[in-house]
Amino acid sequence: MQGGRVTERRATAAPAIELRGISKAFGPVQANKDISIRVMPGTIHGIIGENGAGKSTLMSILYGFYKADAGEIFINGQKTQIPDSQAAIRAGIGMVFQHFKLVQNFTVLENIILGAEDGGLLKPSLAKARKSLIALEKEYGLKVDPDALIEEIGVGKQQRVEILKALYRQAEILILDEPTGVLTPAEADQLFRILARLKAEGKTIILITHKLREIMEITDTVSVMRRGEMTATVKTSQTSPEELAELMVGRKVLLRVDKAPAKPGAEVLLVDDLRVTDEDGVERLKGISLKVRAGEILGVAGVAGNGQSELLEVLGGMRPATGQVSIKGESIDLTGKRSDGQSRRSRGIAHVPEDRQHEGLIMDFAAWENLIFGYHHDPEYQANRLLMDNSDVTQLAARKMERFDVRPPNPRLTAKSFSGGNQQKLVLAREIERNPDLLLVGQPTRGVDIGAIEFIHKQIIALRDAGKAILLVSVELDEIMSLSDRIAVMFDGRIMGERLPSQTDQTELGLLMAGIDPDTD
Amino acid sequence: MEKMPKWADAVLVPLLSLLMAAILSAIVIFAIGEDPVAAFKLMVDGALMRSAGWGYTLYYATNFIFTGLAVSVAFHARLFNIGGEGQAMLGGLGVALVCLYIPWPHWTLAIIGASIGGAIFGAAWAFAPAYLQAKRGSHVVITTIMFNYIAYSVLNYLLVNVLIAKGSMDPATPKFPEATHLPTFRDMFSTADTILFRGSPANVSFFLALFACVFVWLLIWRTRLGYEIRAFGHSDTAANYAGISAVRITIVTMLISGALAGLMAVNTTQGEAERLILNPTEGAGFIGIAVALMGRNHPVGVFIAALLFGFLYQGGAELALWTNIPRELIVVIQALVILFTGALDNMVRMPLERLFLAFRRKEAR
Amino acid sequence: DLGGKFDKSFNEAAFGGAQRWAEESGGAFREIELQSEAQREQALRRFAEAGSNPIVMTGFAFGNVLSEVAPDYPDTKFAIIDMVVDAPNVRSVVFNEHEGSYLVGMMAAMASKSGTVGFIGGMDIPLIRKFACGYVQGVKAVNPDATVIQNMTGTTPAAWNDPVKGSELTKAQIGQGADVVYAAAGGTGVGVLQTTADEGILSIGVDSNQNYLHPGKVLTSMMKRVDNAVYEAMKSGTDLETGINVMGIANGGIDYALDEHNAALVDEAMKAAVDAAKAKIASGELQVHDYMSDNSCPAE
Amino acid sequence: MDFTTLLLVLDSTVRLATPLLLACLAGLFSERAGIFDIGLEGKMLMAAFFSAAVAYATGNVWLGLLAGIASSMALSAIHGLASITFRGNQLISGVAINFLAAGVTVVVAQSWFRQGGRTPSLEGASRFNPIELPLAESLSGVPLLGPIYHELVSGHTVPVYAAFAAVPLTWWILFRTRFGLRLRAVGENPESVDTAGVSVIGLRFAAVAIAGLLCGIAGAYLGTALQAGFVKDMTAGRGFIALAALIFSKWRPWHALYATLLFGLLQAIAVRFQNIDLGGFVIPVQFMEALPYILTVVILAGFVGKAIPPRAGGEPYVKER
Ligand SMILES: Nc1ncnc2c1ncn2[C@@H]1O[C@H](COP(=O)(O)OP(=O)(O)OP(=O)(O)O)[C@@H](O)[C@H]1O
Ligand SMILES: Nc1ncnc2c1ncn2[C@@H]1O[C@H](COP(=O)(O)OP(=O)(O)OP(=O)(O)O)[C@@H](O)[C@H]1O
Ligand SMILES: [Mg+2]
Ligand SMILES: [Mg+2]
Repeated sequence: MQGGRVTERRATAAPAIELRGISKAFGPVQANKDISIRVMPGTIHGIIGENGAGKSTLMSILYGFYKADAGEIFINGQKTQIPDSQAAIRAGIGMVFQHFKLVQNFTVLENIILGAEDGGLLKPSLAKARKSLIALEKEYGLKVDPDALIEEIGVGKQQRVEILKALYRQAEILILDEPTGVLTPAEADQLFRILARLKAEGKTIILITHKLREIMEITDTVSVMRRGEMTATVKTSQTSPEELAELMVGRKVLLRVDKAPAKPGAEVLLVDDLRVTDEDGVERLKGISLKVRAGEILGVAGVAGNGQSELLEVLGGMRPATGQVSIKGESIDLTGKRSDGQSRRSRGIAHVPEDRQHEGLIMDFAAWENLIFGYHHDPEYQANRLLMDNSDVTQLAARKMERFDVRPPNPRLTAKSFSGGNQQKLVLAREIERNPDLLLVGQPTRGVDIGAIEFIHKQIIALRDAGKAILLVSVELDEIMSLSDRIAVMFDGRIMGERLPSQTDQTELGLLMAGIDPDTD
Repeated sequence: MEKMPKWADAVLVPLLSLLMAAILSAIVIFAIGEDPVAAFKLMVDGALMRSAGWGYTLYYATNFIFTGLAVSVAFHARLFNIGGEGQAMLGGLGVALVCLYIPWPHWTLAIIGASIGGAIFGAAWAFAPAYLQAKRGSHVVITTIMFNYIAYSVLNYLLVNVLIAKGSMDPATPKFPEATHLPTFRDMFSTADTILFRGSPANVSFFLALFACVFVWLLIWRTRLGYEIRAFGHSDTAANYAGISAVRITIVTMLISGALAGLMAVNTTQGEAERLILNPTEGAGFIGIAVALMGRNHPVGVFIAALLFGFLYQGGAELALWTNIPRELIVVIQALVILFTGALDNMVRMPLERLFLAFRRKEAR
Repeated sequence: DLGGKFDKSFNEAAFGGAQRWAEESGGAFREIELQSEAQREQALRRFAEAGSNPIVMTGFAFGNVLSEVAPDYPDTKFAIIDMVVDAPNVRSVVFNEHEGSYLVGMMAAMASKSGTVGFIGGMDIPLIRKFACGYVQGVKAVNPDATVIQNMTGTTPAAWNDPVKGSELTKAQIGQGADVVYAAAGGTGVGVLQTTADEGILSIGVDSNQNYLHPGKVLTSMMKRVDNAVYEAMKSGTDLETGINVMGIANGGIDYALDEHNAALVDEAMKAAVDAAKAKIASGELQVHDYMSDNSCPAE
Repeated sequence: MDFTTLLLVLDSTVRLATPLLLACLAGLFSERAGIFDIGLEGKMLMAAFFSAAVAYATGNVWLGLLAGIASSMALSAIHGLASITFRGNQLISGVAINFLAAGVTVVVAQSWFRQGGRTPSLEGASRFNPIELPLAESLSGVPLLGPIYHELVSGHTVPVYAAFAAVPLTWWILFRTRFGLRLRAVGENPESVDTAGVSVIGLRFAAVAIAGLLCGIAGAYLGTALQAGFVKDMTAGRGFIALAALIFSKWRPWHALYATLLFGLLQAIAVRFQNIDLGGFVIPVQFMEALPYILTVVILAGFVGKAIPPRAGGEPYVKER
């Protein structure tokens, strides 16, 4: 699959960027494994891949932010050492990070000159920057007020500042890490016009994104990353969104989950016009309405960052929201004192959070302690009115671990000493064993290997068959396809559409996830 | 997977840090022209080789147990309570008021009353910093520092203007009534023909401190509250997931911490001075930080570290008594212990981790 | 007492007495300087147990502790200065500081050109008010219209050791017109004397002879012969006479200092007047009011 | 209060505010770069001792000043090592430094001078002496302005003028130079500096060193100008008042001047007047002493304008978890 479609090396020009055998590990996590890539000058090269695939890491290495463990970098055919960002800037590389590296209470101008000042005094630097800013603004239509504070301008403007920063440093190679994640469609369109303009001037651009539409629209070539490895590089003109969707989310082995048809019962969860505004004032949920019945699994598909996390967090009591949510006909509090994880649990809602390491588990707690996390007030776990019954809980834990095939089944080990899959089984054991009316599950198999995935899927189906309602959020399309009885696709804080798994395919869902409704487009 | 075994982190790291602090201390003693070995012998002789020496060592240790526990409880919720000093001062006020204004029939009742008084006043002094951290995000470190100074002024004012004994030149309260006096170790352990712990201030509140150790151990590792405190301390995002209220845990933990610091006054104010004096804490609140750091926030560790500091204090007093080494040497040692076990612990941990990783790899092969 | 051994004043006087005894007799003495209340008792007991005899302590703050410790060591003799402790093995030495303060008050009034003189006390306790009261009486005896500005450094033992505050208070008094300032403030006095010297006015030292600190700038010193008291106590050794020992002008326990450092400042008339008063006090003809006898000062 | 008293109180305010101001600016540099510094007290104390000791030994106050600065910067280096290099807890490191200074000064003083942990009194050229500004004497007759110039402006020691000059200088460095821009950036968002290719560690060490320098001057002022020698614990909490002033000023140089002058005034009043009688209502001196701390808590609580510290403050810069 790979070989045939890799861009052929042009004899005339050396590639603007060539990476050879780049590897990088963060402690035990292998973020990049022996990655090689070649980008020709004057092209736009896309990189896609699921969360945690290692895209940002790779680009940060190119920009000198991280140091690679192994590998070589060639810029315009020259082997180049990039020990820090200064070296990258000197080599003509500019990068717009996924999380902007701006100083919030500095002005636009100050941010632009930071690190690229002329001389020890600021005044001349600022004056010079102001001049070239006006020039750049004219040239590319990148309008920002040079004297505005970063914290006072929107994210779209902040991104322009990052781009201006790179251009001010006369970058010939521009890396953009998920630039449209934070932009409105109009802003994104404008960004693409600017990118096209830059390309026309002969600049080289690397664009990281999850959105297939963008890849198709603007890139010349595209690479796909998966679990730290580069799995394919193809010419955009020779591929299709369907193929890319498959490359991005597909597995070599598609899992078949044996399950009986659902026998949906009464409505358990009813959500109406749910809205969430985050700490930065960005509206994350823009009026979500859905329902889940007993004995069915509603799968919520979508690219990360489109509001699925917030949906789960609101339902799990982790953040306030407006709108109506009722469980078994009784409405629940979405704000105030009575809206927290404890109260949700008492209403029969169990929650397997997306981030098991930072939310679902306390990594320094022993397994047995983690197995009562959130339920620690349950009378069953107390020895008397004052003390908890640790030995009893430990024994209970050992049995649960046995049942959920946690390896090793030693309840005294700390959570961090288990592998990812086993950590996930701990969380599932805890939540499913409570026999809840509604189970919220986020990314149940992220970073988990195939054997464990199968086991986890079986447990979820078993709970469904016991007549419980399940809301499943996953970025893995085949997981959604194989588990769900109904599928809702989220995009930009809204439900893009609902499908039945029997009447759709990955392509259609992939397009919905990218914000394209195939029925209307 | 942990980079090194738990025991290494809990025992080896503090031991090595302590060793480095000890070596540097020896160098300091040597540098001021004294003999470190002789000084150490003198300290051991004065602090551990006589029952009265033990009486002082345990007296100081009692203070440090309370303040060390206070710091550790807060640490479990990842709160850094530097306010032990002020909380203990206010605890002294609570103890004094209880002892002076309530006519106690017997010390057994008085110690209960005084403990409650000290704990409540200490907790009250911790409340404002706790509330401000929980509700307004003002850093508890800075506010507790400020509250230490405010406490000193409050105590100063009350002793000079309100509580001072009539006709006395000392800014101190009158002596507490006879019935509130606590039995000392001498009263408790001397037999008819051998007097033990003669004149030393160790008293029954040492057992109160032991009781506090057990209490903290139960609280942190056996109760739901302790479970929530630890969970919140390890991960506030996970605590949010589990529905553990950050505000509640912050305030409750600081109240417990302040109460423990306040309890120290039972030992100093009711047990030793038998009146409230101007500087009833003598820096014990700060030593609690070192004790907690060294004791790895575990009551057993705190107990051992408190004994060590008790020994240092008594030994240091002996040094000052019989040699030209000033008592401040102890402050230097204390500083080095805090520095190495608290701030420079990575200096020991990092190479140790590498060592363990390398060792394991070799083993795996 | 608190304020440090080398406060150039009270504690240093005591230390000097001990040293004199050691030099003369070839005996050895142990000394300890205490930083906190809690160490007092420990130090006393440790010295007693180690066989030190007698044990001399300076400062009223020992009173409480000594009354508890003394009965435990009936064979050890104790001497305490500035405080009365009623025990069979304790000698309590108290001084008539008001008498000496009266003398230096007279000198201050005579040396003052502005008619305004100052007093800076240490910790605000009756003992220091006793100094102040004697001083005021002396000033008024010479110049009934004179103004005496009084300040206390503080209300806690820290007041004995706060040269910065001493210096600031001196500047304040100078601002109010004082041209002679009497410092009865332990280590704080160092700051007072320094500032008066810097600002070119006169000061009066206390306890030790402090004239030498700033020659030609210190008018005189009110000498409280703590050194003599310590010396005597040590010299008599185990035969130390117990009971209360009042030291005043009559028995040489109190005096004012005259030496080469202040000779130029004290003219004949001044000396004559002061010596006359001194004789009268010694003979009992002149009674200086003692503030501590009734906690009030008639002269103010 | 008449005019002369007022002048004298203000004069004393200037003297007492000087160490606070220097220490506050020291904290400002450090914390603006993202390194919390509760060791101001210790650094000042250390400098107070070594400046007095060396000034006594050499008879030259300038050598004393250098020694004070060097000792203070040595403590800064320890703080940097712990909190920048080894990513330790900045607060614990600060606590340790305060203890270290409290202990070392007395131990060394005792060992060198055997005077119970103090240095001998300094005289003449081993002290900073007040300097008369030109025309102070001749202008003192001019009504109002004359006495103000003579009493208040003239007649202070070199460090006082240095401290006041340090305010505009600090402002200029922070807001008008490249170094200042980067320093502020590293305290707000070290990644912004790192991705701009500037060394985060280098900047932070520079900031900590400047803090050491300023604390060194503050300490030398205490030991050789405000007083004539070192006494145990002579900083008496000034480092913490400076810290309070830093919060009070919300990490801004000119406001630091105002805050330290205010706190200096409170100290000057507390020094002069034991209790202040406001017609029947007596303000005890202890209240005046505690007021800086109380005000700071009020500010921290956000009731009077919120004090937002530099965003990256207190956090070691860790790139790879
Ligand atoms: N600074 C770091 N320290 C430790 N681990 C890291 C660090 N940065 C990334 N990782 C880990 O490396 C892996 C790759 O992360 P990376 O950010 O490169 O993924 P990505 O493909 O950019 O994902 P996303 O689409 O979510 O941005 C992940 O497992 C991540 O947790
Ligand atoms: N993030 C991590 N931090 C520390 N140790 C880890 C980490 N991930 C894995 N380990 C260690 O490595 C071992 C193997 O981990 P790995 O994730 O490769 O297991 P696995 O075979 O994939 O199991 P699973 O199927 O459960 O994911 C684990 O048992 C654990 O001790
Ligand atoms: Mg990324
Ligand atoms: Mg795995």
